Amino acid sequence: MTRYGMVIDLDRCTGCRACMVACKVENNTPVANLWMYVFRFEEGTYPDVRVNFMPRPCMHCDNAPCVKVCPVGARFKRADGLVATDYERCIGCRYCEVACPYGVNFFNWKEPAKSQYLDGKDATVASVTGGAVPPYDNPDLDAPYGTERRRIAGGGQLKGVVEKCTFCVQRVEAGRLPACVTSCPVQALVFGDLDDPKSAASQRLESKRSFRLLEELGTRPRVHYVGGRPPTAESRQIEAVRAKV
Amino acid sequence: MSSIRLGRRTLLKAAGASGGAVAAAGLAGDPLATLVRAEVPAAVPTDELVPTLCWIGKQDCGILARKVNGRVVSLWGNPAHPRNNGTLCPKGVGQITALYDPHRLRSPLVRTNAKGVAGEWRPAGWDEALGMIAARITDVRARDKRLLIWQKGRSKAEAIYDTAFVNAIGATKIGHGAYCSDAGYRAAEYTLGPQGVLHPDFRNTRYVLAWGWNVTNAGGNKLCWITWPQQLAAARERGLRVVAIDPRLRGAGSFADEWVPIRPGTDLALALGFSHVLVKDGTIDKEYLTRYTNAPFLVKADGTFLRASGKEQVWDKARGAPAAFDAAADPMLEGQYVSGGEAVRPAYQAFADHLASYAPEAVATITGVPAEQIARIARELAANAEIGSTKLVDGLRLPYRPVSAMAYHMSQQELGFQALRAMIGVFMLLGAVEAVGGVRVDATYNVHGNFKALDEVKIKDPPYDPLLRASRYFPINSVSPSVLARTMLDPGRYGVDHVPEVLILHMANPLLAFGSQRLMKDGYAKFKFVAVIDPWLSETADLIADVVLPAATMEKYEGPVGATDFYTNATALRTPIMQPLFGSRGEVDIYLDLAEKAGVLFGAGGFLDELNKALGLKAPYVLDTSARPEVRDLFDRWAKSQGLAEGIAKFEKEGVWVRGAYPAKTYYGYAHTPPFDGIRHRLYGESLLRYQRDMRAKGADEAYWRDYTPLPTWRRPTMDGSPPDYDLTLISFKLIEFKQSRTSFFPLVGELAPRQRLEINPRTARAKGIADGDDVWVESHHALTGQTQRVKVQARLVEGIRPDVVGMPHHYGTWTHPLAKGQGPAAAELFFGGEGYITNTADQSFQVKVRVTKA
Amino acid sequence: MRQTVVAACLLLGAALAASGFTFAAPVGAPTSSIFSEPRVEFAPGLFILGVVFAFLSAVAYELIPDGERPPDG
Amino acid sequence: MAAHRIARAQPLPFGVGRITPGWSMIVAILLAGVLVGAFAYALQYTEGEVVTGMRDIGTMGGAPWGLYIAFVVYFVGVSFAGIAVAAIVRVLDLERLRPVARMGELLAVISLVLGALSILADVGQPLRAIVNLLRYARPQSPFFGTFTLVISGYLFASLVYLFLEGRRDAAILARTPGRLQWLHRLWASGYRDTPAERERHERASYWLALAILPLLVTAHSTLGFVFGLQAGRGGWFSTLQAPGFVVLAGVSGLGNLIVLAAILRWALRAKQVLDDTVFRWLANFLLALTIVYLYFLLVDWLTSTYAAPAADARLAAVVYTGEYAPVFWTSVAALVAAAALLFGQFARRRYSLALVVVAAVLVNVAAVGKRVVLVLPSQTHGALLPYVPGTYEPTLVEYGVLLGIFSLGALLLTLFMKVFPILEVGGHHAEVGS
Repeated sequence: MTRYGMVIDLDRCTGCRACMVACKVENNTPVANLWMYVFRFEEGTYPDVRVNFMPRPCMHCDNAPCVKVCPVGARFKRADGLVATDYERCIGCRYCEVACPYGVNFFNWKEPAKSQYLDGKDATVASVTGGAVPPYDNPDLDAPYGTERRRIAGGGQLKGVVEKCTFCVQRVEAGRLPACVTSCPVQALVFGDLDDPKSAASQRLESKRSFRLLEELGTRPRVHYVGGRPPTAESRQIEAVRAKV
Repeated sequence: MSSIRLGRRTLLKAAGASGGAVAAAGLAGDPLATLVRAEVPAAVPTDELVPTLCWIGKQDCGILARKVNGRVVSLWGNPAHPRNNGTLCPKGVGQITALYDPHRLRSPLVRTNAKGVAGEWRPAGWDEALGMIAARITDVRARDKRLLIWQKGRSKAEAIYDTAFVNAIGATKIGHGAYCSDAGYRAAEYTLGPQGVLHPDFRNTRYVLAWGWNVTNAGGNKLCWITWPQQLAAARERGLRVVAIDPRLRGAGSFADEWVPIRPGTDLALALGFSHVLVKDGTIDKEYLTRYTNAPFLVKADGTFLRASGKEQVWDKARGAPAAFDAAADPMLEGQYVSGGEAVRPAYQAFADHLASYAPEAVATITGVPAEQIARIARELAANAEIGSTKLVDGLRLPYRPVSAMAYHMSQQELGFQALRAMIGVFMLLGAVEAVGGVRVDATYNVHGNFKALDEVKIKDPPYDPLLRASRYFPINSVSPSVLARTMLDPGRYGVDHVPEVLILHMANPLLAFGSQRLMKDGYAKFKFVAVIDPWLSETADLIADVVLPAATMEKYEGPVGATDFYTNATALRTPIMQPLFGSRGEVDIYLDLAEKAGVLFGAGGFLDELNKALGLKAPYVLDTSARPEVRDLFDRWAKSQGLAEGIAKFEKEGVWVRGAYPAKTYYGYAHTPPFDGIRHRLYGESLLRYQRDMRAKGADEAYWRDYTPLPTWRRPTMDGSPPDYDLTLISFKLIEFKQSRTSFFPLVGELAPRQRLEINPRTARAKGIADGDDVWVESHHALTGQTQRVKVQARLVEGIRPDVVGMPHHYGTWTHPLAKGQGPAAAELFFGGEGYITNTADQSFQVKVRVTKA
Repeated sequence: MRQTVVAACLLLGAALAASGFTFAAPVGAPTSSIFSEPRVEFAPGLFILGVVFAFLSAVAYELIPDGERPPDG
Repeated sequence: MAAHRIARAQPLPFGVGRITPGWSMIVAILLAGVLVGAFAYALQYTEGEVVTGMRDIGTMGGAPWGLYIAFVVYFVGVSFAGIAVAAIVRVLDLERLRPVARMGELLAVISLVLGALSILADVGQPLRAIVNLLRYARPQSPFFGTFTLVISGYLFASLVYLFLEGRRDAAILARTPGRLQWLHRLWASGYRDTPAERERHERASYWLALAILPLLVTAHSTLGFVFGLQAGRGGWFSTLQAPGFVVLAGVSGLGNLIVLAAILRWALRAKQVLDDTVFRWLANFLLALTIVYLYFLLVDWLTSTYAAPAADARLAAVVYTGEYAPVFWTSVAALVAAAALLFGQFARRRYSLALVVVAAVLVNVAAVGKRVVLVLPSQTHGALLPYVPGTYEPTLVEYGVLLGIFSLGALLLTLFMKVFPILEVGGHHAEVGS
C-alpha cells in the first residue's frame, strides 16, 4: 500500500526558502501562514561556528498528537499517510496547534481574502484576473479529495479554522509532487512512497544516516531527515521569519 | 507535469474554435492577440503550461507558467532548461506577485515638478512620451552623439539593446558591471583571456576555495543562483571539500568544511601568501608555466621584458643564452641571468622574489588568518592538485588539477583587480587554469578581445570622455557610473570636455546600486533629460527622470539569452505568458518605437540594419530595413537564421533550445588546438607597468597609478586611514530572497526578510552595549575627505561574523513602492564612490570603516 | 409507576450514554480516518442525552407522585 | 386565583421580588458590562480573532490560547466549589454548611455557563462548534471530557441539584401572592413537604451527590488532561496536571464562595443564616486545599529545575525568573499569604470574617495568575524546535469580552436573587404546611 512520506536531505539544503514561497503560491495560504518553514540556525561561538538549515513541513506523523486531540475529527490521518484537515469541519479551537510539537498549524486569524499577498479585488488587479483572490488563486483547491471526499486542500479557505501543510494533496492525487519538492533548486526534498523500497524517497533515505524530528516524543513522523544535523538546545535561529498577520 | 498539457496548442485550438475571425486577426495583426484571455471561450476551460523566462536575475531561468483560463496561477521551473532544471529560487516563484502588482506603472509618466525631489507625474500616452524622448535623442544626436548615454541594469537581449539599439542611436553604453564584478572580469581577461571571473569545474573538482562566495544566497560567476548550488551539492556528494574565505560565514552556510574569517580587503595578501608557500615548496606546474604563460619571459631590471626583434626573450637552458619565447627548447623559470650586460630574470623568478615578503607569518598580520592555516590550505591545494596527473575526458588526455575557486564578487574591493590577479596567480602556479577539475572563467574557453586590448591601452592626454576611458586616471576602465557622476559634477578637474545631457536608463536603479547615494544623485541630476524604462517607478526615476516608460515583466518576447549551465550548449528566449499587463510594453517594442520616432529605424545604420547584424540574421530571414517588423517575427527570423526550422515556435513550445553538451574540445582551454588558442597567460603584467609610467609621465596622482604594478602588490586600503574610532569594517552582502533593489517589495519574498539589519558579532555588540534587536546608528567615514554618512538600523547578533566586521544586506532602501515602506535604509547610503573607494579600474568597492553606536 | 419511570430513565440514560460513546469515533491510535469519524453521526449528542437522562431520573424520582397515593391527596 | 390578586401581602424573604434603587444600579452597571462584552465579541466575530492578542505558535511567535482558555479553566474551577460543597454537605451531612449550599449550586451553574461562553469566545467557528461537537465529538480528545462531561453532564447535574434543593423554598414562597408566584409554584412542582417527600428528597440528593462527586473529579481531571497529556509542549506533560487542576479548582471555588457569602451576608443582612461557623468551615476547608496545592507547587518546582530536560529547564527559567516571574511569584505569594492568614486563624481558633475574605480574594488572584502561567509560557516559550520565543499581550477586545462574561455571571446572580432566595428560607426542619 502507498504510504507517502518526505525525505529531506540537509546536506543539500541551502536554506533558500524557495519551498516556502512555492508552497504559498500553490496553496494560496494567507499572509504569515508558513506551512513550510526553513530554519536557519547557527551553533558555537566565533570562530568555531556552524550554520545549518532545516526545512520544516508538517511531519504527517503516524502517531499525530494533532489528530489525537482534535475534538471533532476535522484533523485526520489518511490511509496513505497524509494528515489532513477538513476545513469544513474544523471549529477553530486550535487544540491541534498547541498539541503539535513542530509548530506547523496556522489559524486564519482574519478573513483570508483580506490577508492575501495581493488583493484580487483591487480594480487594477481585477481588470486582468477577473477578481480572483489571490490573483493567482489555484482552482484545484476547492475540490474534495481522498477516499473520504472531504475538502482538505489548500489554505486561506475560511476565517477561524486551522490549516496546515497537506503534502499538496491536490497535486499528489494528480500524480505530481508537492510544490515544495518540485521547486527545490537542489533536490533537497524528496517525496514518495516510503513503503516502496524503490521509490526515490526510500532510496534517499537508505543512502545516509537519518533522523526524525523530536522522535523521542513518539509522534513517528513521516518526514525523515538525512545528512546534516538536527538542531540542538544550543541552536540559535538566525534570520527568523516572524511574519505578521 | 504529465497531467497538464504542455504548451499553447490547446489554447490555439480553443482560439481557433472560437471563430476564424479571431484567429485570422491574430495572424494578421498583433501576434499576442492569440494569447489574450478574452479570446478563450469561457465554456472551454484551459489548463496549460506556457514557457517563459524569469526576468529578475542574470541567469534567466526557464519558467513554465501555469495558466488556467488565461489567468496565470503559478510559475514553475522549466525542466528542459539546463540552468534551473525545473526548479526556481524564492524570487522566481514569488514574482507572481510582481506580475500582478497593482503598483506597477500603468502608463507612461511625465514629470511635472522639479528634479531632485520626489517626482510628481502626469500620465501620458505612449505616443506623447515616446515623442518627447525621441525629440531629445534627435536633438543631441544632431549636436554631439557623445552627449547621449544609455545605461542598463541587466543584459536581457544584448544583441538588441546593447548592440543594435546603442549603435543605431550612437549612445555611449554603461552598465552595472563596475558595481558588480567587472574588476574581476578585467583581471581574467587581462590575465587569462576569457571573459568572466573564476569558477570551479564542478563536475571534476575536489577542493574549492569559496572565496567570498555567498553560495547559499548569491550565485557566482556569470550565473544568478540555482545552477551553481546545484553543481556544488552534487560535487559535495562526490566528496568535494569547501574552504570558505569570507569575513562572514553565513553565505557559505552549511557548505563550509572550513571557515577562514578574513579581514575585509586583504584577499590579495592571502592569495600571495598561498603562492608564497607553493613557490617555497616547489609545488608548481612547471610545464604549464613554461609553455602557456609568460612566466619564463625575461624581465629586465626596469621591469620590462627583454625583447629582441619584437619578441619576448626567455633564458634557454640548452643554449645558456636568451632566445625568443617560441624558439627556445628549454626555457628557464628560475634564476638570475645577465644578457647584454643587463641583469635579467624570468618573470616567474620575479614573482618568486616578490613573494618573499608574503610569508604566511607576514600575511597573517595583514589578513587576520593564522599563519599555520594559510600554510595548511596552500599545502592542501598543492596536495589535491596532483600536479602532473592527467585525466581522459571525451577521449582526450588532459591535465587533471581538481583544485579551484569561486571568486565572483571578490573584486568589490579597492584592490579588486589586483586581488583577482593574485588569486588567479595561485591557480596558475598549480597549473589548474582550464585543467580538468581546475578553475575556469567562462562556459567555454574563448579568448576575449580584451586580452589584447587591455594590453595595448594608449593613454591619452586630456580632454577625456566623462567615463575617463583611456585616461591617465583609469587606463583599464570598467565604465563606472560613479565615476560618471563625479566627472559630471566636476568635469574640469578631470579634463572632461563634454558633459552628457541625455540618459536612457534601462531597467537600472543606480541611485540605490552604487556607493554614495548623494554622489549619484548630485551627479546624475546634471543630466538635462532622463528617460527611464522600468516596470516600476524606480528611486532613480523618482528623483531625476523626466519621462518614465512602463516595461513589461514576463509578458514579452525578449532575448536571445544564454541558457548554458556551463556544461551544456543552450539558448533561451523569453516568450510572453500573456499580453503586457497594465498598459506596459516589451522593451523591444519600446526601442522599435523610439527608433522609429527618432528617425533611426530604417535604412543603412538604422536599428533594423543593426539588428540584422547583431542578431546575425541570414537570408532569407534578413529584415527589410524599410519596414517595421513585429517583435515575434523578428525573433522568428533570428531562430530560423540559427538553423531552427520551426523558428520561434520552438521557444513558444519548449522555452529553451538545448543543443547538447559542450565537447571537452571546446570546453577546456587545454583541449584547444593550439592549447589556449595560442596565447600566453600573463603571470607578469608588463603593460600594467607601462601604464603606470605613462600615468606618472602625464602627471597623474599616485593614488591613480600605484596599483598599476606588473605583479599584484599589497597595500593598506584607503579606508584604513579612517580614525581609529571607526573601528569596524562594513561589508554588504546579498540575500537569496532579493535581487538588488528590485524585489524587496514583492509581497511574497518581502515577508521572508522584511527589514534591513546590521549583522554584528555578539562580542562586539556586548562591548558597545548593544543587544539583539536594538536600533543602532551606523556611521561611515571617508578616509580622504572626512565626510561621514549615517543610517539607523536594527542590530542582529550573529556569531558567524568577524568581530571587527559588520554586514548589511544590499537590497533595502527603496521608497517608491508602498510595500517597501519601513524596510530600512540602503546599505549603499554608507559606501562611498570615487577615489579611495574604487579600484584602479574604476570598479566600486563595498567596504568602508564605520562606527556603530546604540541609537 | 414512579420506580418504573425512574428505572427507565436511568436505564435509558445509561444505554444512550454507552451507545453514544460506542457510536462516537472508535478509540485507538489514530492510524486512519475511521478513528476521526463517529460511527454514527450525532453519537456524541446521544452520549450527552444519555447523561441528561441519567440525571433526569433523580427529578423523576422526586416529582412523580407515589403510586399508592391519590394524586391530589 | 392568587395570581390575580394585587400583591400587597408580606414581603418575600431575602429581598426577593423587591426592586431597590441600589439593585437597579448594579443591574444597570452589569448590563453595561455585558454590552461592552457583546460589542467586543461582535468586533471579534466579524473581523476574526486577529483583533485579539493571540497568534500562532512558532513562526508567528505567539500563543494560540490566551486569556479565554485561561478563564475557561478558571470558570470550570470555580464551579467546583458549589457542587462540591453541596455534595459534601449531603454526603457527610454537614448541617453547618447548609446555608451556602444553594449559593454553591448557583455558583456552579453560572460559572459553567461562563466557562462554556469562554470556549465559544475562543473558538474560530462558534456556531459550527456547537453543532459539530454534538455531531462529531471524539472521545479520544481530552476536550471530549470538557465539552461533554463538564459543560453538559456537570452543568445539567448542577441544574437538577439546584432545582430539587430549591423545591422546598419554592413551595414556601409560592404561598405568598405576587408577580413571582407562578414561578415559585412551577419550581415547587407540587412539593408539599410531606415526610415521605422529605425522605425521598434526602435519598435522591444523597445518591445524586454520590454520583456527582466522581463526576466532579473526572471533569476537573479531564480539564487537566487537556494540558497534561501533551508531550509536545514543554512544561505541560505531567501527571500532576490532573490532581493539580482538581485541587486548584477547589481553592478558587471555595474562595469565590467565601467572597460571595460575605457579600450576601452584608447585603441581605443575613448574619443569622450565614453565621461565623459557616465561614470557619469554609476557611478550614480552603486552608487544607491551599496547603495541598502549595505542596504541588513545590513538587513541580523541584521537578522542573533539578534535572529537567533542556526545554523544560528553559521554560522553568522563563516562569521562575523570566518574563512570567512576576505573575508566577505574585500567585505564589498570594497563596502563601492566604495560607498564612488562614492558618493563623485556625491555630488561634479565632476567625475574622474580614481576614477570611482577604484570604479568599488572594487565592482567587493566585488562581487566575496560576492559570495564566500554566496556559501561556508553554506556548510562547515551550517550543522544542529552535523557534524564536513568542509573546502574548491580550488586547482590549479580549478584556472586553471577559468583562462581558463576568458581568453576565454577576447579572445572572443578581437577577436570580430577585426571583428566588439565594439562602435557604425555611430551616431544614421547619414546617412548610399548606
